[in-house]
Order: sequence, then C-alpha cells, then structure tokens
Amino acid sequence: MDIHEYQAKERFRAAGIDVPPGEIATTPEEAETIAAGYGGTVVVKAQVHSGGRGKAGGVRLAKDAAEAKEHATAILGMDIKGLTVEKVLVTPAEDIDTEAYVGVLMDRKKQAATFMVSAEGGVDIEHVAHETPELIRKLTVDPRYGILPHQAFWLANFLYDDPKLIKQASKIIAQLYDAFVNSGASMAEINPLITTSAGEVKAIDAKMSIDDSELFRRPDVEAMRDTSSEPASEVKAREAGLSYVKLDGDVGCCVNGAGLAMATMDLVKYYGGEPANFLDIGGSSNPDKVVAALEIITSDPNVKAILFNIFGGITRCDDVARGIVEATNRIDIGPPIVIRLTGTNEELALEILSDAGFSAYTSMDAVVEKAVELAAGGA
Amino acid sequence: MDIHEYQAKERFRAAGIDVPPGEIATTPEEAETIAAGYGGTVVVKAQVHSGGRGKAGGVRLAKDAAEAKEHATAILGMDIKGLTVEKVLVTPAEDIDTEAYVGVLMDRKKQAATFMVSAEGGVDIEHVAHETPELIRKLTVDPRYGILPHQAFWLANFLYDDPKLIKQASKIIAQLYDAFVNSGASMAEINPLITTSAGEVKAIDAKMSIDDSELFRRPDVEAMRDTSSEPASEVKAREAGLSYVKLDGDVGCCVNGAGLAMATMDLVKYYGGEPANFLDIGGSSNPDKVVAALEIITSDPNVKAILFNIFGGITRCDDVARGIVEATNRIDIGPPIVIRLTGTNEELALEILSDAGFSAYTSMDAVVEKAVELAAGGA
Amino acid sequence: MSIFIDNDTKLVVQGITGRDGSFHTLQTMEYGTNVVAGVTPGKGGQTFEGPNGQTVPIFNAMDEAVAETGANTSVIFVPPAFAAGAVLEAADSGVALVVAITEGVPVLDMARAHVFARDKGVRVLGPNCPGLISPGKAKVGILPGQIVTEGPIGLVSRSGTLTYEAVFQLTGAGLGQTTCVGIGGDPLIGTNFIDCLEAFEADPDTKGVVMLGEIGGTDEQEAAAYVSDHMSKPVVGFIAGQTAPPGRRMGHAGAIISGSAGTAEEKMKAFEENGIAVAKRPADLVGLIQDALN
Amino acid sequence: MSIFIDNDTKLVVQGITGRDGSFHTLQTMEYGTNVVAGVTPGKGGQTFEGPNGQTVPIFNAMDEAVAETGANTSVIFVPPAFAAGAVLEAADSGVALVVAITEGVPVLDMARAHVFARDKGVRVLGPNCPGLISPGKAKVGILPGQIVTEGPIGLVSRSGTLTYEAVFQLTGAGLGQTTCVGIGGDPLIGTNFIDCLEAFEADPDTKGVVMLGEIGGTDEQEAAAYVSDHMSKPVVGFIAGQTAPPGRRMGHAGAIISGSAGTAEEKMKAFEENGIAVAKRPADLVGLIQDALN
Repeated sequence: MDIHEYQAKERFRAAGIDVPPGEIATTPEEAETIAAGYGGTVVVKAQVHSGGRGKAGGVRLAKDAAEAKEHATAILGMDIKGLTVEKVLVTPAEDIDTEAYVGVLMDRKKQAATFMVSAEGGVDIEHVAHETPELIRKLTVDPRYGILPHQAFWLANFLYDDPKLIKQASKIIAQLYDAFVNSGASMAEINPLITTSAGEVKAIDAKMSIDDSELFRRPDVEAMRDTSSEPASEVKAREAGLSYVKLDGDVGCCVNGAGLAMATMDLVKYYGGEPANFLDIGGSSNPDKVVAALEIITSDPNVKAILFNIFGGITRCDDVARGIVEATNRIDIGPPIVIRLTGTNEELALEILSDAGFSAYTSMDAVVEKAVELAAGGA
Repeated sequence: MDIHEYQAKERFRAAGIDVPPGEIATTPEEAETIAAGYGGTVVVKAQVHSGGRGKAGGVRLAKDAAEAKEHATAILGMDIKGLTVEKVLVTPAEDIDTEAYVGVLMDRKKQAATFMVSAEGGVDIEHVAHETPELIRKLTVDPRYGILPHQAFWLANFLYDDPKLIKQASKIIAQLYDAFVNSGASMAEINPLITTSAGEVKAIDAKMSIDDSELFRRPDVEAMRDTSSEPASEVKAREAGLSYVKLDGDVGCCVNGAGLAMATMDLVKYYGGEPANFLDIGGSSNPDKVVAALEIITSDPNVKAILFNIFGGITRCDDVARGIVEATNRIDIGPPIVIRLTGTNEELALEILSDAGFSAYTSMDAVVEKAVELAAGGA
Repeated sequence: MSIFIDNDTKLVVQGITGRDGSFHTLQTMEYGTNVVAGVTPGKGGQTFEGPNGQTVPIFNAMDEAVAETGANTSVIFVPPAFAAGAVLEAADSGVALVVAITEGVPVLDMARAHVFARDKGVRVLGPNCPGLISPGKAKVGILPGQIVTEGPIGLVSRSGTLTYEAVFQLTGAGLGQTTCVGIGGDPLIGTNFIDCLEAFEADPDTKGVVMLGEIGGTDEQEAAAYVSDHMSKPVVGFIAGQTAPPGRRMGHAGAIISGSAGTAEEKMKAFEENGIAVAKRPADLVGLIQDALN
Repeated sequence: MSIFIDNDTKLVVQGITGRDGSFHTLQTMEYGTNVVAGVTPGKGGQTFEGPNGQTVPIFNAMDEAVAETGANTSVIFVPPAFAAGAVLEAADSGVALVVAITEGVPVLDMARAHVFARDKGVRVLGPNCPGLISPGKAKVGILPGQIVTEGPIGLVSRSGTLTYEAVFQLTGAGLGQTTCVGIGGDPLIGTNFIDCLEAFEADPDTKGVVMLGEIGGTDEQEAAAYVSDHMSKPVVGFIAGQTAPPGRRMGHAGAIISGSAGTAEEKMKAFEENGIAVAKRPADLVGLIQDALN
C-alpha cells in the first residue's frame, strides 16, 4: 500500500526526523489560509499515489497566500496518470543549499532492508543508478542488529564533507530505518534530503510503501489508506478478498492463482486481444466470491467478453462449476462468458457448465482465443 | 540499582503483564483508605530493598480496612536488615491456585539474558536450584532475536499442563523480556506467578534490578531511585562520583581502584581489623574528590583510623600526595590518617606527605598493619 | 531420484488441526507421504485421523515432535501472524527442510526468519508457496498429486496454478517429473531458482528443467546466468506478466515491476541470452523441452 | 613471545582526540607501541601529535583507518553511550583484537556487541578493563609501562590497580612478565580467564601464570577447572573481596555476590581443589609463584 507524502512525513516526524511543517488542504480557500498562517513563500504539492507529479505541474511555488490559493485551484481536481488530486500539502518553502537522496527498501537478493544514498538528490534515482552507479552508495542492514551507528555514518559520509552535516544525516538515516521498520514498510525514501545555508539537514519530500501483509497488525498505518485515490473497483475487490488490478483492455479475466492469471492476460494479448484486468479469484468454489468477481469485472464498461480460466487442482472442478453457475444465476451479466475448467472431475464440470448454457473448454488456448474473438465482436 | 516491588510492577504493567492493582501508603491512615477502596481482604507489603521481608513480618494479610491500618502501623518504620520501611503497598488478596517462578537475568557465561522458570514458586529459587535443579528450566535468549514465541512456549509448558494457562504464561514470559530490556534491567523476576481458580495467570510479586550503566539514558528509571532506602553516606558518595559501600568495621579505607580496594579490605581483616567501608576514589589527584571521600568516611562514627592505599600508576604519585595534603588542610579530620603511596615519583610523594605530618608508607602490608593498630587504640 | 524430498521424508505438519492444515494433511497422506507428526500448541496428546485409518500424533511443539518421531521435514499451515514464528521454531527443531505455505507473512518477519534458518543450516521453501512434490515418492504442500507423474523433468516455478498448468501439459505429453517445486510468490523466499537448478543438475534422474518465472525482482536473471555458467542439462522457461503494468502488485506480493526493473521483457531476454529457450505461451513448453531433450 | 599483542601490533585508537584517549595515546607511544591511526568521527584528516615528533593520522571511521594503515588492533576510549557502537565498528573493520577500556557501558549493548564480534571472529578484551601490556613489545590500554619488565610470568586479572600491585611486587622480586592482561570488571567481558590461560599455555616464553580474581560470577571456578584439565604450567592465584558483603556491587559492575553465588570463599576453594596455590594477600603471590616455578 502506498501512502501520501504528508502521511509518510508524519511517520518520519514520529521517528524524530527533521521534516518542515505542512498542512493538508482540500479546497483552495484552505490552502490560502494555511499559506497565510506560514507567511512568505510556500509550496503547494499534489498528494497523489503516482510519480511524476512535478512534471505534471502538481508541485508549485507560491510567493504568498493569494498565489497559493491560485495554485491549489489549479492542482485540486487535476488528473495525474489517471488519478484525481483530492488533497494538496501546503508547506513553507525551504532555503535549499544541496539536495541528496536517501532511501531504504527490502532487497530480495540480500533478503534484508538495503539503503541507497546519493549526493545526487531531487532527481530520478533509478536514472542515477543506471547512468552513474558510482554516485550511489548501498548498504544492507542485518535484520538482527538494525542499522549500526558506524554504518549510518558510512552512508552519511558519502553525502557530505562537513562533519556537522554528516552527524545530522547519520541520525536521520538511523531514524529512517526506525520509521521503515515501525511502519512495516517495504520502501521509504527522502528525495530530496536537503541542506540549508544555515547548515541544517531536512527531509522536504517523503515517500513510503507499506507491506500489505503488515496491515493486519498496524491499524494506525491501515488508517492511512486513501480509498479515494484508488479505482472503486479495486477498493471493492480488496473488501471481497480478491486480488484485482484494472487495466485498459476489453477481455475481462477471472482466474484462480496469480501466476495463471498473469499467463492468461499474456495469452489474451498473444491472441490479439487486450486484457481488461488482472483478477485472482483464489482456490475457492464459493459462489459469493464469483459473484463479487463478476460484479467487479462488469463494472468496467470497456469489458466486451468475460473469460474464466480455472485449474481445479485440489478443489474438485464440479464444485467450482456449480459455484460459477449459481453465481451467474444470481446476477445479470451483459457480456458473454466463456469458461475453461480443468483438473479433477473436469468432464462432470464441463457437463454442468454446458447444461447451464456456457461455452466450456478444457484448453487454455482455446478459451482465450474464443474470448478475444467475442470481445472483438465475433460470435 | 534495585527498585521497589511497586515500581517493578509499574514496569511489568506497562509491558502488558497482568499485575493486580495496588497503591502505596506512607501512613497507616492511607493504608486504611486504600484497603477500604478495594474492599475485602488485602495484603500489606513492606517496600524495602531487601529479601526476607516476609520472614521479618513485612508482608501481612488484612481481612478489612481496620486490620490493614493495624498492619501498616506495625510495618511502617520497621527495620528489615538495617533498612527502615517507609512505604507499604496495599493490594487486594488474590485467590491463589498455584505458585510458579519466572525470572530473567543477565548470564555472564552465556553473555546474554537467561530465563529460569519453575513450577515451584513463592519460595527461594536459589534453594530450589540447589536442591532440586530438575525442577528448573533455563533458556538463554539470543540478544539478536529476543525471546522467540516457541521459546516462551517451551518455558511456559514446563510450568503448566493446561493449554490456556500455557498460552497466558507464554505471553507473560515474552512481556517480561520486553520489560527487562526496556528497563535496562540486569534481573527481573516474578515470584510467585500465580494461577487463580478462575484460570488466570497473574504476577503478584515483582522484583527488578537495573544495570547502573543504563541509567544515563533512562531518566524514567533513574527517577525510581529511592534515596531514603540507602545510607546517606552512599547517596553522597554517588553524587560525588565515588564508589562507596558502608560496612560495620572501624578502619576507614580510601583506595584507588575497585580490585585494590577489596584487597585492602581483605588485608585489614588479615591483620585482625575490620574495614569500615569499601571506597574507590578513582585515578584522579583532584583534592575535591579526596575531600568528599574523607567527609564520607568520617561521617561514620565507627571509624577509628583512616587508611589511604594509592597505587600511582600512570598518575604521578607526587601529584596525588599534593592532592591529599590539600584536601586534609581544607577539612578537620578526627581519626588518624596513614597513607601508602607507590608508583612513579613515590620518593618525592612520601617526602611531601611526611612534611605534612602524615605517616607515609610504600608497602601495602605495612600501612594496613599500622591502620589496624591505630583503630585498636594503639599509637 | 528427486530433489529435497523422497521416500525418506518424514513429515511434520505445523498447524495440522487448522482448516487448511487438516485438509492438506489428508491429501498428503493419500498421496502416500510419510506424515509422522502434527504440531498445534495446546493440542499435544491428541491424534489426527488419516484417510485410511492411520493416525498421526499431535504435539505441542516442534522439538517434541522431532524428538519423538524423527521428523526431518516440516510444512507450515499456520496463519500469517504466527507463520514466521513457526519457521523459527521449525528451524530450531532439527528438521532439514521447512516448507512454508502460508500467504501474507510480513516481509520484515521473514527477513529475521531467513537469517535464523541460514545460521542453522536449514532450508526454507517459501513462504507463500505451493510446496513441492516428487512423483511416486512424497508430496509436501498443496500441489495436486493427480496431475503429476514420474519422469525426467525437473520443474521449478514462482507460481501455484501456473505450475499445475505446466505440469498438466507435461504429463499430458508423457513427460513425467522428478520433482516439481513451487518456490513461492513472496519478495523474500528461502529457496530460489538457483538452489533448485543446482539440485536438479546434481540429480541423475533429471534430464531437463522447466523454469516458470514471473515479473518482479531479478531472480530469473541470476538464474539464467547460473544456467549458462553451471548447468549441463537443458533448461526451458516461461515468464508470466508480459502484460502487467509497472508499479502494481499482481496478486503475489513479489510480482511487481519496480520502476523499470523486473519486467517480463528483461527476464525473457536474460533467458534467451543464456541459452534458455523461452515459451511464448505455456502450451509451447512441451515442444521446447522435447526439442531440448533430443 | 607474548600473547595477543607484540612487535607486530599496529594500533588504532578509537576516540584519540578525547581527554583520556589523547593522554593514553601519548603514554602508549612513549612505551614504543606502533600507533598507526586514530579515529574520531568528524576529525578525519587531522593529525595527532605524538611525544617525540611522530604524528598519527586521524580518520573519520575505522574502515578507512584500517584500509589506509593496516591496523590490526584497536583500543577504545569513547564515552559509555558510544562504546558498544565503537566495538561493533571495530569488529566490522578487520582488526583482530579490540580492547575496550571504557567503564559504564550498558550491559545489554555489550551482549549484542559480543555476539557480533564472535560472529566476525574478532577478539574483544573488556570492556571496563585496563588493557594489556607485553613488556618490551607493546602496550595497549592504561597499564603503566614503568612497572613491568620482561620475564617468564603471564599475569591475568579482573582488576586494574590490583594488577599494578601484583606486577609491582613481581617486578620487585625480579620476576618479569610475558604479558599482563586485565580482562575487565564488567559482567559481560569478551575475553575471560580461560582464553588467557589457553594463550599463556601456548606461549613458550611463559613459564608460570598469576591469576587475580574477585567476587562475582563463576569465571574463576571455570578457569580453575580448565587449569586442572589443560594446563601444564603452574598457576597461582588471589581472590579480592573476601570481606565483601553479599548483594552489594563493589565498584566493578561485575563484582557482586548474588545470593550465595560468587563468593571469594568458593573461588578460593575452586583454586585450591584444582592445584592453584592461593595467596592470602597480594604480597604472598611472589613466594608462591617462585615455589611453583622451582
């Protein structure tokens, strides 16, 4: 789960990191009032779960409260990569001397949190890593010890020469690790970490992704979820316990298992179609889940055909078939449905489906080809 | 630093352990009011840094508020092993089904915290460990991981058969480790850990010692220090940065270094005397420290002679000698002082001391023999 | 022969009395796996009823289970909140292989559990994996026994049902398997492609390997380099998620393209550059491995 | 010969710019020890002025100091709050021996630092120790160089000034030392009596050992058993704290009788039972070791 900049900043502040003040506005008037309260130049920043908001015009400097209101008017409601901006963060502009990058993320290969720092901050760190890897210093943290003082120093020492700045940055790096662990994060990043001409080190931007598997035990973090920033269909899927990602195509996909679901999408593309979604319905034959899945898929007006691809595995296929039939009886579906079911008792399952009027298949290729054809307007 | 039962219970409660309620009284009337508030039978418990308070009559059951007042009257002001009881804890009596022991302490050999549990609680655990070691289960905690769930279960499983009790005790064991670590403790102990007939596991007694080296970073724990329970001379010594322990003899000892200080006490005994104290004055030649040390030693009316045993080491002996002379000029000392000084520039030092009228020695044995003789009334 | 499990596997099921644990224990016993013990704290002394009148003793803790039964492998069906603790307990108990089926285990918990297991020299498979099966010998986890058959192919996959799909097609084409291993869809897994490839290379009965990857991370890229440098046996592969958008988690916690890293494209390229024939669709795997074996 | 330090010792001083650090670095250089580097974060690039015109480069961090100078031993003079961190840094830097002089380091911090150092295979001496000296070769720590002299005795002690006392008497009687080691007065120390006894046994120049214990813990008892089982060389001993009351900390954090455990009496008994002659007072040590050597 991604959280907003202002929420990540709250976590960072709680860990002791020097983060400049800031308040959230949902209307231009609020932004004006907040800016007036700070006085002087402020920054108005779109709060949206997407990179590239700067390029999209979602971050603007305002020399006074009136201009802050103006910018907030422009930014609120803006569409950034398909997401509507509902909130802006208003924060006093800082006197920036240098910009660095400090981030920590879970490294699969090292099986542990790994820091990445660079004196080249305020830019796309992936680009820096690719073009000039020598400008990046990395350190893997042993989860048994956490980050050790000399390790934090080693990272900070790569960013600055001035001992006073190194000392502050060492502290911030250790605090960032605390925030990362105490939030159940998979990624936490300060970009840029600035120095001011007064010699202070501050985090003026903040980004954090939470490991979804941590949320059950971190209600304070779960409370940061902003469902307004997600497609309604994805919110509904999560509530139904389904794994769903909306895409732009017209072939609705309903598959058991994440790997098979991806392979099914890929096969739709292979046969010239475009998948409308990723959806993992899990291993259950429960009609309620199928109903929820169908409701979610059909809430997308682009969907022209619906494709089930179910590998029975240990669950018996006839049970799954009955679940699908019962579910489709309960609700009214517009687009045509084609179903592939294979595994234990597949013959029985295919009979049940055919009797209920479905096109039933045992081959994944056949069903996908058919679904693509249907979506393209074929019969 | 030892803390009182009621303070240890606060730490345990903060860690989530089920500790029955309790309040502190410093007068019999307060005890009466608290007991009346709880209603029913209460226990009145002396709060004193000493074992054996039960045997001394410092823990009494009171069937009502009037009796609680009576017991508090008896216990407050009581002398237990040289310590005066200033406070009592009044706590509702529990319905005790079984009594177990759970403790954790820093194990020197394993270099880590080690748990010790026994179903034989409410008694002297050292006795159990000595007589029936098979009734004790031990577990060393890897400081990199803390206590793991299956380890806590393994300990709890040694105490109880009933899964519900095991579950509660596992949790308490893990919480006790948290309290231990978060208090900077060197020892934390629940004795007894009881079960009630309702099937609840509770800590009705609590004991905790804090690692003195942790106090600088734990002001909340340092605030638990009860100077009223220590000899005034020891409080003064700590404030002066001296390591001092009051004893019952008549030869005051002022030594640099803990090991040499103990060896000096032992030598006093060897020559037929009794040391009045342990005192490590450290390596400095600063007259202020010597003044503080002499004030502390002479505040003990038993002291009949004062013995300095200083090994100059890296500090030059003449510097130390000058410090002693200056200090003794500043204050008026009753008992005779004899001084041993050896190491670099010892000849010069002995000259300085003799000129100031002190008996000066280079041999430890000679000075101790002399001090013992002086304390016994010799010249 | 097979890898990781065989006729000598003596299995203990952690969480045997739970819904999933009991269901899959029955399936596992049906397949003929030697299930010697179950563990559920607080249910020690009870008995699990197997499918054909066999009974399995239940213990409160892994140390007891291992001491009493000589179990050498464990499989974990406990809920996410306790799963990492179960891995730690298993790794501490003396078994050599721990298979963690549970999905949704906090990754920070697993980081600790993995280093603990490494220190103890214990192999962890998963978490969030379907387990593994050595046809005709033993099954540990949730892979369906009826779709596999003995034969010369080693299969390793990050996915569950995609594994079924591939195995189903292999079996249908008469290509049996030595062992099918699902390494799991989580970011931090105990056993990776390379571990399995190394074991398949060393297994004399395995003649060729099918490797099913997916988006996220660089495990496939490293595996490809390993194949090129250390494998004499042919390897063919497939990557799921060619149509997955960046930055979105595709079901598996580990199936996510981060920035421009972890795409299907780069993985397929790595496969091809290292001599691993890449199937465009699962159905092509059979032909590719048949060609490779000839 | 000597143990732990010798002419090849290349010393780095952690906290070289502090009051104690700079004072004892001068003393250490005066004694002729090869001090190759100092470390003080934020003072990298500066220079420490030695006693006879030598200069020592100062680094920001241990890794730089070791990389630039090849230091193999470190000594720590940093304040208690940072001392365990300094041990971790030293253990991570590639030196083989870390001598921690600092008193008052939180014991829980040291528990972590000790296991870290053990994992890295680095020897820690202390904390809260006076260090060690190999007469005529090198001195690391705060033992006064002027009281030692070369000779056949190995000395190991939990105390500082009591060590001076014993060394002073040995030297006075013409009994020089191979190495004098102060293992420290804290509850958790990195190098214990047995480690030193083992090294002295292996050192051909050491002909006999003087062991100075004190109340608290059971290190002396275990050392006594070790002497009996593994030592061919004579060992004599002394225990400080025969008159110490139970439950009170006698200066050293580790010098405390807990309940009935850790008394001088039981330690002296253990010594005697294992063939270690016990001095009733420090002055008797000389006679005992002379007898033992003859």
